[in-house]
Amino acid sequence: MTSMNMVQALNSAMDVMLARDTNVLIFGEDVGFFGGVFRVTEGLQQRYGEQRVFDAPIAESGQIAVAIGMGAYGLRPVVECQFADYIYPAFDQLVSEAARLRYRSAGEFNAPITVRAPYGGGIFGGQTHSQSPEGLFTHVCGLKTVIPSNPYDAKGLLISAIEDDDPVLFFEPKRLYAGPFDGHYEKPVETWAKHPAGEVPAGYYAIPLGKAAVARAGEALTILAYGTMVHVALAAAAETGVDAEILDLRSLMPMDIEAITASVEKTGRCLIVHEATRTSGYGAELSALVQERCFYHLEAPILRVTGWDTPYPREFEWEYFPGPLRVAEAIRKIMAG
Amino acid sequence: MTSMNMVQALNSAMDVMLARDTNVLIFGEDVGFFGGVFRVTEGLQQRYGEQRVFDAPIAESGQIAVAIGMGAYGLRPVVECQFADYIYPAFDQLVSEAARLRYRSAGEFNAPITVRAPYGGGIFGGQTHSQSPEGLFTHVCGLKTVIPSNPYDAKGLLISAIEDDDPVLFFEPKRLYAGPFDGHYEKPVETWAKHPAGEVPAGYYAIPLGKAAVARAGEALTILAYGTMVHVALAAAAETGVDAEILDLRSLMPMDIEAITASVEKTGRCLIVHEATRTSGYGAELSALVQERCFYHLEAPILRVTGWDTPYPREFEWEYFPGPLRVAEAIRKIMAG
Amino acid sequence: MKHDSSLRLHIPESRFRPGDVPDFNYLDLPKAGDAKRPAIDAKASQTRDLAYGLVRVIDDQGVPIGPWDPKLDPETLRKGLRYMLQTRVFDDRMFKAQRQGKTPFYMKCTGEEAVSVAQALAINRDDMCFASYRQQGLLVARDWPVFDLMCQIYSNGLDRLKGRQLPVLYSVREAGFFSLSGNLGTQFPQAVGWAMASAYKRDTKIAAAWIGEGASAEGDFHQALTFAAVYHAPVILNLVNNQWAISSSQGVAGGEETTFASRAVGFGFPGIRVDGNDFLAVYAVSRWAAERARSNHGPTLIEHFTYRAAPHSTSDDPSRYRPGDEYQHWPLGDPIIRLKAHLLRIGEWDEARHAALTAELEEQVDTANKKAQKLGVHGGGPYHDPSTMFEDVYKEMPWHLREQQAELAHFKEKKP
Amino acid sequence: MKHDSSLRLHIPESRFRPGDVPDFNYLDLPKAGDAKRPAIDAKASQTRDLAYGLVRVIDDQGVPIGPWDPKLDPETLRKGLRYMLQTRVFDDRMFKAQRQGKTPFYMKCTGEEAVSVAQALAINRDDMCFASYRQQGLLVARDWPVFDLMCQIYSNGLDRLKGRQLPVLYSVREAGFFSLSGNLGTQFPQAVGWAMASAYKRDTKIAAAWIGEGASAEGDFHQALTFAAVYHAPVILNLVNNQWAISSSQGVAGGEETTFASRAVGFGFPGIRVDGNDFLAVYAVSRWAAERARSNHGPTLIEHFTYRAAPHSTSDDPSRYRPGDEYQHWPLGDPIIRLKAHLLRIGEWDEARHAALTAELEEQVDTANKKAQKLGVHGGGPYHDPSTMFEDVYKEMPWHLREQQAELAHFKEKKP
Ligand SMILES: Cc1ncc(C[n+]2csc(CCOP(=O)(O)OP(=O)(O)O)c2C)c(N)n1
Ligand SMILES: Cc1ncc(C[n+]2csc(CCOP(=O)(O)OP(=O)(O)O)c2C)c(N)n1
Ligand SMILES: [Mg+2]
Ligand SMILES: [Mg+2]
Repeated sequence: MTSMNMVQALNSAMDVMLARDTNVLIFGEDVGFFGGVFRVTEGLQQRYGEQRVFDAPIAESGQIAVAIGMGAYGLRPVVECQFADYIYPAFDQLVSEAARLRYRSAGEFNAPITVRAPYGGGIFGGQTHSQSPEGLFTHVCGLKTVIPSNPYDAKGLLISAIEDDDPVLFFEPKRLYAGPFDGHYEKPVETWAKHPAGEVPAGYYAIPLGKAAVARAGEALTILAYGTMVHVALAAAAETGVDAEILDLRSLMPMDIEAITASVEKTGRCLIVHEATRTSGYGAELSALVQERCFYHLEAPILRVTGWDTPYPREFEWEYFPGPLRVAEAIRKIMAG
Repeated sequence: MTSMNMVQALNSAMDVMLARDTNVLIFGEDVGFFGGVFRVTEGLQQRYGEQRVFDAPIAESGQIAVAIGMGAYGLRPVVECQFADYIYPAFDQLVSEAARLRYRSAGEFNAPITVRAPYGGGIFGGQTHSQSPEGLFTHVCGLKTVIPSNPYDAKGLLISAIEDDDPVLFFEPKRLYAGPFDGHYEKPVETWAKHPAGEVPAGYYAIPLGKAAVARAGEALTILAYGTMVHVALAAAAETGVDAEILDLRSLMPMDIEAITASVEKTGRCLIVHEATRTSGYGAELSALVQERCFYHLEAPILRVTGWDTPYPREFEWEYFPGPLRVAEAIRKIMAG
Repeated sequence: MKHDSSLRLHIPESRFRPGDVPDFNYLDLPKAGDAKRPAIDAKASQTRDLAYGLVRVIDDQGVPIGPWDPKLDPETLRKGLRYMLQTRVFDDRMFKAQRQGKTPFYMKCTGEEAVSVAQALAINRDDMCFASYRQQGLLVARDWPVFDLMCQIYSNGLDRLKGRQLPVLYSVREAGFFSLSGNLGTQFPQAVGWAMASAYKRDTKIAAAWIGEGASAEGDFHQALTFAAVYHAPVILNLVNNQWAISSSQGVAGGEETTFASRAVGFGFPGIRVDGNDFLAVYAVSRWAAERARSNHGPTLIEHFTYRAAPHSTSDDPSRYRPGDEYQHWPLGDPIIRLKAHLLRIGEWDEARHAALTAELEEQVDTANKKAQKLGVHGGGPYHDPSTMFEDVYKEMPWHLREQQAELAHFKEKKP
Repeated sequence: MKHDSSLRLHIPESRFRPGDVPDFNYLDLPKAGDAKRPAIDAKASQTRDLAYGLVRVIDDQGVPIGPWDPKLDPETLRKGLRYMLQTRVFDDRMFKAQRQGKTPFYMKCTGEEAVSVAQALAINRDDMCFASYRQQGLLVARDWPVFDLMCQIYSNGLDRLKGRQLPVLYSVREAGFFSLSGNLGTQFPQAVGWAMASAYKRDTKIAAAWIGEGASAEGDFHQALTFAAVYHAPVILNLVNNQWAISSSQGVAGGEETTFASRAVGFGFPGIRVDGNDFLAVYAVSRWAAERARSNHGPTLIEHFTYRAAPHSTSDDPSRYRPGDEYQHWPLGDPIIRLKAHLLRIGEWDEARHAALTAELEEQVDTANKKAQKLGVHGGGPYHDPSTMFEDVYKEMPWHLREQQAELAHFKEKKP
């Protein structure tokens, strides 16, 4: 076990996979010599050579298309999309191609590709460096969507994503790269060093996709969260003193429905939090599912705390970000409901 | 008043707007000399000249980008996307550009563009001629999404869309072009000729965006639907004999929340139907909103009847399509709940 | 009033519309044998002329001429003829089947058979093809049974794609034929990725991709050229300029301004314009590009200058947008007739053999067709079980699809 | 073991990385005055050489030479010098402000000032500019107050963009400066649309767009060239090849294979490669393209061959990926120094005036900066009211945004 922050854990996952499987290769903007603008691929080109870790033209659509072709040949490409905000040029290749290749060819071809992209706010990046587009991809059948909330999970999930034979979107909460940020931006920055999930094995391990984790066990209400919002939810629960059960979904698609319904059936109350805009976000699906399946257990309306339905306004980052204050208020409201 | 099918009504809307406003122009694949593969722009180039109605290169992204530039100049371009399935190459220009231009420029520039696209199944088009991608766009703040269910609305809503100063996605249920299809594919095809909404004024009229219509008034449960599914819902309600209130949403974004909550508060029951895939579809947002706002009025779980979470399988179109049988069963289930 | 110096918007228009008499004299076609043939390791800058000329080998008398003559043995020539003819017979039969309601949709490649068949013979069978919907000739030339294709077209119980895809959107991994998409252009950069993977693995296989001149306006085309140029991908990029994209003339894709082959000039790799209806020329240019790619000299873009003789698809009626007899005026003729003329000319073919071959192929296609129809046709079945529609969305079916599959089963039982 | 004839994947690499001694001798630069200047209505095919050469006007002695000499009067030259210098002074001040924590982000255009300033002077003020983030020189040259730009950079109460945008992503409609996106490349085809609209309206205004060589790999670049070619759009398409895209050399965008200017050759319109650090050359080529566009001869692609002397942005540390002194070896020098040398040479400038100008601009920028900072800076305010973040999503605020706005107000009240 070594102490790693999330950047190091992700780097380690790729290191492990490059070493294990020569079919794994990595490309994307600035990932080669430089090691990526967030340093996630640092040292990998130096270690594995430029045939296996290299810079790509600034053409997200081309990157995904090329990855699909490589996947059809038999490789397992890992593509870094510099920011999740820049994934839209590749939307057609992801949605019309990667997602449907297995289906339309009745299993003759598949797209075993992984697309890594830093997402979310918290670094004053404004509307083009802060987005959380995961909800869109969960609407597209054939894609998997994974979001870790800590270094340990990040490594284990990324290894599973790379090994997965279906296309996986792997969104990395960039605000968690350095430490377990809980939304209290006014407090000094914490690092992963003291966090238990900052202890990461050096070698290979995999965390299966589709399984939620219990970030906090509790009886009073269920909070469904992922990525950065897991830590915000933990802070909010602590501040309210409510005995919340917090599920870290980790894998949005496939979703761990059993963990979700079991928890809500137990608590009778449910809060959903995400940083993405509210309308038609992933939280809507969670809400609909919980309502459909746990209707007769619900003692209060399911609420959602999310980013506002506006682009991410740069200077008003903290007025936009669904922080502990808003989550806590929702917890209280549900408990009073 | 003239009797028009939906193709003619849409054609008439563009005809009216081309005549009223020289800033209106139309382009897209095959829309010029040929008049469009669904004939929706038939005769318009002949009437208004090739400067105002013309063919575009097969490059959906370029078409939207060019429309945005034209809009910044002061024009009101109307772009035909040949099938909604082919809108993804333009996703970045729609999501990162059209949707956010007004916001990021604090109102200096806007994108008064209309994108028309036939959507939905029912013509044995398979996975690339049948999709219903509307849900994706409702997650993107800054975009409006409109779907008519009959010729009268189609014309009035398209005129509003063209006059609107924000970007509007206008999805046309292609299976309704010729007649009010209710999902009974085994029955002879009906035309719009005998339908009251097939009576369409020849001249200008506008139907405001953001207002739902009552397709059927009732007391027993509320069905939220749009496009083709309005007619399927009507058929299913008739077959069950349940006194359903059917709202034809018409405008998905902005949404007519008042009409929705008023109806559900009255009936205490709610069914949501759409043809799009289920997970993270627009129905999820509707369900979440109704649950949040009408929780204490609900007497049974809100249910969704939707397309399955698979690509549209061509030969199994009718096993995929959420027809009256499935809607009727859901109605019964909710009434028993 | 706007004065003279104001701007004007140029709208490209087809030269001929219904009612016009087509006249292709403006084309100014180079003669057979005129084009130079550079070495396969020539620098791209030494190949620029080829982007603006037209490689032609068979002259008007059926005689091959010039440095591009691939000097094929008669056996190969007859093979080419056979495959092209077989493709056409197959197309005609399937078109008829659509008119008979046995399938909802079909797309012919009439007049463009050389584009796929000649290249199929010029590359290796394990080279990977990323085609568009108009290269059925590749499958025919790789001896893939038309019976199998028919089963897909009829969506019957032997349809390898389980009724999921639009007819003609084949996928035949065994024949090195990548799954067809339906979305135009997407296959072009995918082919580059496949070729990059082959190079990464120090393999010897190359990739070949096809795109229509209309679809070349998509961003995917640019991505393909960019990645191919940057990584020297071993790929043949074929652009089929058949003059039409449904109702839009090639001018709407930029063909009024320069050749499509010259797009490659802007990326620093060879672009070659070839008479797409000249079997020998397509073969020779394909071979050149294949050898170039296989010896690590990178990609080539080939513009196949041809004409879409058939309607766009069975849903299309070209008489609404082009003169009914436009193809009759097309100066580059018919690839089958031209190859046949060449074979006749060199004494390796005769009318009797041609008639016999035609009859044989018709019979063969008919037999396959009857067999396929017996196994089920569109709208009538029998098909695969509809419950298979939930398979292959993911490798393993997640819970929500299992639930939906069960729900469908429930409704199937309820149905009258 | 793989034998010799196996494929290999080519990975482009920067020639020089930290520790290397940069040597740009391989560039083989044409001399000033060498390039021919075709008439503005020349056929594209007559302009092809320009895509492979390099238009240069000022020679090593500061003397303008050859047919591209725009013969500018000293007044205009001094204006150009002033605007370039002002841009640099402004950049340096803002870079410092970022280091001081007054703004989270800034991007300089050091070494590339001619690319924007010379073209701004060569086109009309009401021509519309679709820039990237590195053309602040356009606003300076259009006399837009740097004070206003600073307010955006500091997100203070006078920020026209209400704190919404990343610093430097300006929008200044009044100065014909289109809203900057942040997403690379998107503006390129938008500019073509604007130009098409101008032509549709029989107006006389043209559009100009800028893109980096790195971003030219995006599909948007292809769309821009396609639509511009097809509709003869009156637009100047500028590609700024400053050798770097963050840490990736221009080779990763395809620059190893051919020039970027030659991309236009593949579309049948002129592509011109110009010494981007030569004010006179950039002016002359811009003027040629502008006149060509305005007289209905369509688009031009200009490749500005230059060097990104500054870090990519304040978040970047170039010493990690290129030799620290690479710019010192760049053979095309500094646009300000070169224009100054020319002015000195023709006796229209002297060191004293230069020093005075520098002092004046520094003073001016400092004064504006103090004024702007007083109105609020990043992280400190005062700003616009946060509730304004709900405005302008739509023209009219829909109910759900009104509700969310109210919710924010509620929390603002609650906050300690
Ligand atoms: C992305 C996308 N946009 C539009 C279409 C609709 N469409 C199908 S074929 C076609 C014309 C294609 O023309 P071309 O590329 O020249 O190929 P050809 O049919 O001539 O072989 C169009 C517009 C599509 N299939 N995909
Ligand atoms: C669509 C998109 N992809 C990636 C990025 C991240 N990014 C910002 S600037 C940049 C490099 C751009 O290089 P170039 O186009 O050469 O312009 P330069 O910075 O040299 O002026 C990258 C990759 C982005 N902003 N947008
Ligand atoms: Mg074509
Ligand atoms: Mg650059």
